[in-house]
Amino acid sequence: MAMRHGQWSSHRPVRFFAAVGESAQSRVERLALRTGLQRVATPRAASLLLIAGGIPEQSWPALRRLHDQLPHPRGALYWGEGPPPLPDVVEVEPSDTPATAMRRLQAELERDPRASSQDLLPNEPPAPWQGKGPHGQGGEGMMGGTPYGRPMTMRGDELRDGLRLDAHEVTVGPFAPMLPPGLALGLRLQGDVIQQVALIQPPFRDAAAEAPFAEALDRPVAVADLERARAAHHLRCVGRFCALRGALALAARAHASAERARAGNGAGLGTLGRLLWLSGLRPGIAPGLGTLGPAQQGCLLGPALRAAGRPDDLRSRRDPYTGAGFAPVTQRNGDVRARIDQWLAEARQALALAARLEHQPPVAFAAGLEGPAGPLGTPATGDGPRLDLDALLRGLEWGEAVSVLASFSPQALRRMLGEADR
Amino acid sequence: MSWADAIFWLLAATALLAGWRVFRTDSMVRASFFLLASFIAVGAIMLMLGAAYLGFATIFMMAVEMMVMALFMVMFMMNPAGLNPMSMVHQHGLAIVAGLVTFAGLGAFALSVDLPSRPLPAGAEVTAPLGRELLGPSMLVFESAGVTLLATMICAVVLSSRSGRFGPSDAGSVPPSIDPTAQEKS
Amino acid sequence: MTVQAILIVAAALIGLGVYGTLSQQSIVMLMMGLELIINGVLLATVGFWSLTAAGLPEGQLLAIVAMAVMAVEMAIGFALVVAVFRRREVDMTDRLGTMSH
Amino acid sequence: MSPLGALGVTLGVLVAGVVLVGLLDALARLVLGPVPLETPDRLTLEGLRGAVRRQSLTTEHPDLAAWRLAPAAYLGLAAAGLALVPVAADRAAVDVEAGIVVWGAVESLTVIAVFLHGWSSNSLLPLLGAYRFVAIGLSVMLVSMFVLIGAALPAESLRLTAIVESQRGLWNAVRQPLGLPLFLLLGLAITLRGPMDYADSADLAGGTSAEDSGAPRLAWQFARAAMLVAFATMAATVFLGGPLGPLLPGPVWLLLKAGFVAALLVALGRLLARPDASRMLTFIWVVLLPLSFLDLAIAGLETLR
Repeated sequence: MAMRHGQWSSHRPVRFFAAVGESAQSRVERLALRTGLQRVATPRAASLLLIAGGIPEQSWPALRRLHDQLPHPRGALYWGEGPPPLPDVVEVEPSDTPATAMRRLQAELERDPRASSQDLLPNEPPAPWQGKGPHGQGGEGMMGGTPYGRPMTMRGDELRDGLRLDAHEVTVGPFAPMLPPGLALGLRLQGDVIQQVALIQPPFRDAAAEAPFAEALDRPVAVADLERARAAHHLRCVGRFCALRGALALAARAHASAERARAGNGAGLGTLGRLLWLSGLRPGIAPGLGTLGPAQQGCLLGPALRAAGRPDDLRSRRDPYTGAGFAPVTQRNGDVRARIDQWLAEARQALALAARLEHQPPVAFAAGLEGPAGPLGTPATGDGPRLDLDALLRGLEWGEAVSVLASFSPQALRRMLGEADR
Repeated sequence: MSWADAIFWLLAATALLAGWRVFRTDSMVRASFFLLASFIAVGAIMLMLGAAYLGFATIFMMAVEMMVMALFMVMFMMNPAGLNPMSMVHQHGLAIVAGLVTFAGLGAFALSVDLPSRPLPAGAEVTAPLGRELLGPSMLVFESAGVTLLATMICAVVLSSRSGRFGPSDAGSVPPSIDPTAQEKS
Repeated sequence: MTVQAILIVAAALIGLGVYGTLSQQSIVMLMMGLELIINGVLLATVGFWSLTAAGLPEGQLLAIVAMAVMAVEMAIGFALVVAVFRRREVDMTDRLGTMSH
Repeated sequence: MSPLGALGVTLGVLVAGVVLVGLLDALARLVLGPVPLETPDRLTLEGLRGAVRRQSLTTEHPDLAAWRLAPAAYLGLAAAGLALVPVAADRAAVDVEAGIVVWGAVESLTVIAVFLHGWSSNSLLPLLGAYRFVAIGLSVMLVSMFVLIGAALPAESLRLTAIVESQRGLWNAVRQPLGLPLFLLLGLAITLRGPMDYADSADLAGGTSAEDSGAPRLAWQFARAAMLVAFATMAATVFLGGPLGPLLPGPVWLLLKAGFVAALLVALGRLLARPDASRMLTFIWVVLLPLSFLDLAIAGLETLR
């Protein structure tokens, strides 16, 4: 009986919200894809909070607020190196899969709801909701100010139509599931049109995405492995983008292609390209969306740079590649559409290169090489102009802005925002 | 009192109560949807009176209108959710008296005039005759209403769009002060 | 459900509408008062049609015209609010001292 | 049918339909592949058990009455829509003279229910979802109105049983080829699915339902599936001849056709990508609305012939 109960509970659906920290994004995605645990988009739908990867200390307050957003009974797990950022969490080794621990914790919570993780912050508004004006309003006048500890709306210029309507100020991130992990933005919005963007925190470092490439800076590695990792990275980015735009079948296909690409199998990439059109994904994005102004072009990196028509790729100057007849692929417009096309084209090219360079002896690239998000190990990295998010996103609707941010890989976005890790 | 009467008075009370709450709530979105509730109750009374098409058309049309109304409320009001309580009325006493006088006058009319009693025959078809009337003897009235609506659409676009014949319509406009007591000088 | 009862309810709706129209400062709220008046008119029309006119089709036609009036009132009203707001950033009647541009 | 009987039948069919929708969703996930982050919840029996036991959190100063009322209104509208559908050629739970106008009212009130759901939680992402949905929902509703009037023309009646009867010779889907595809878009919109899901989408972390938890969350997801049941049966009635068909009894035909429509919507919802809201709005007004006029013209000419 106990055994049967155990079996049954192993099929129990576990809904978890992932607070994705450093170098953990693809790890979390693979966990959700392989184990059938359900990763949900809002903490309110989750019973477990999975803190994956290291969380820098400046994001701990946000993590605490996030923790309290889960409904009781709830539990929290920490799946990363170093001391856990929250008290009272179940710790899982980074090399292990947390699936078993998550199922066990879920079963325990169902057996005894009192084991639920307690609130970390007091549940009260930042200031008491009491009126002080003649009609009980919070401020002196009827708008503006921060009457209850929350900024009230204030009129601001509308960019598109000239009507001066109420604008509200909000902070989004660093654990918002539609933004790159770690990115936190201070936004001023009118309706869903973005009036102003302030960068609060750039995306977290994603060393895992570049790990094989960083390794090649120090010691010889097989070039075919590098190219397969590149293809998988790009396809995963395409998959994330498709999922954000609701094309779930396409996203599933892209993620499956990424898994296959790790084994060097490039089947179905042509179909994926055609489906981008047929599903309405490409036609549904306005042409020219996410193009950088002339002053900003200099901060583009890697695939995004080549999508804007510049054939800059360190591989065209590195030995085994030149021998294999490598020439960078480029797109013309440098908009969101072009960046998606570029990822797909580079993934296909990388798999072709991997097949051609399969028997090449391992090579080290001490002078730097082209990573999936731009050049690695060259002195120039990180010295270029910084990306101005306000110029990039101002005037866009929410959905468009999210798409523009998702058209860069998180690591590329981090570097373009001026964070040099290496 | 029959069941029909009870339901009628219930709906009437809903219509009036919701109509009164429209002007008594701080939340502008609630105000719009209280008005919608009033319309839905009146639509239901119309259904009880046998107007199958008109009753549902009222509900249908008013749902769309009130949705738009709510959006405009959120757009233009400084405090649409009513989280910051306030009062925005003027000539309040006069308005109350005017409302009561209107009600008393019309009510006195309803009670004093001897109206004929020729009820709708039971089981009579009402929708098809309405259609025949609209596109038959009263075609001119119906088409006039249609043309009026078309003119309305054009007017609304002209009035509300930014670009006029002589450039942006808001060119040179001056934002007023936020201080509610300051008078407009333009 | 006599015609008198219907007319009294309609009169009450119209009275409420008159109160709202006269008392509200905001133009959009004022329009809600107007809508309430037309609501009462609609109810009275359908009451007359059903209980004193033996289902004469013209009665329903009149109700349709009242609905069209309501739609016109809404559309033009909102357009005016947008136009005034664009020009002067005002959505309250008291601050509209002049009709000139 | 007695009022109580009609209510019972409608609710029974609704619950059975929601179970079927849950299965269809699971099947679609199996066939079309899983994704690492799925926005709408999976409707499972287990999920039901869990949701009832989970706490329902609120936000700071929500419009609580509206927040709790919105799922009930959404579900009630789905039930009202379903009650209109003729289960046999001459019988519906509620057979009213202007049935197609009642469905129109259901559509427009659905837009309000979704808006209220997003508005009332006093939170950014739900509010954005509510705004976007109103813009798209009202526009696509306009398209569906013209399409439905076109479907009523050959029947010369607004009564749904008459519309079914008028398809005895030829289905409206064949007679007016533009009708069903345009109507399906409305279905995607009011059931918050796929390319028309501007309310509860992934780029808003669940949009209007982002702040829901516990039982109210489950109620919203249940109502969303129920609306798919109502829409699928309505589409089958208006365009695919409803219960008409050889050999099998009427209700079985209705079930098969509605099942087909529901499966089509579930698949389309996963296959198609959501365009940007402003682009979609332009598309609806510039392309789809004229197409619906064309559909109406075709229906009119066909009826005059």
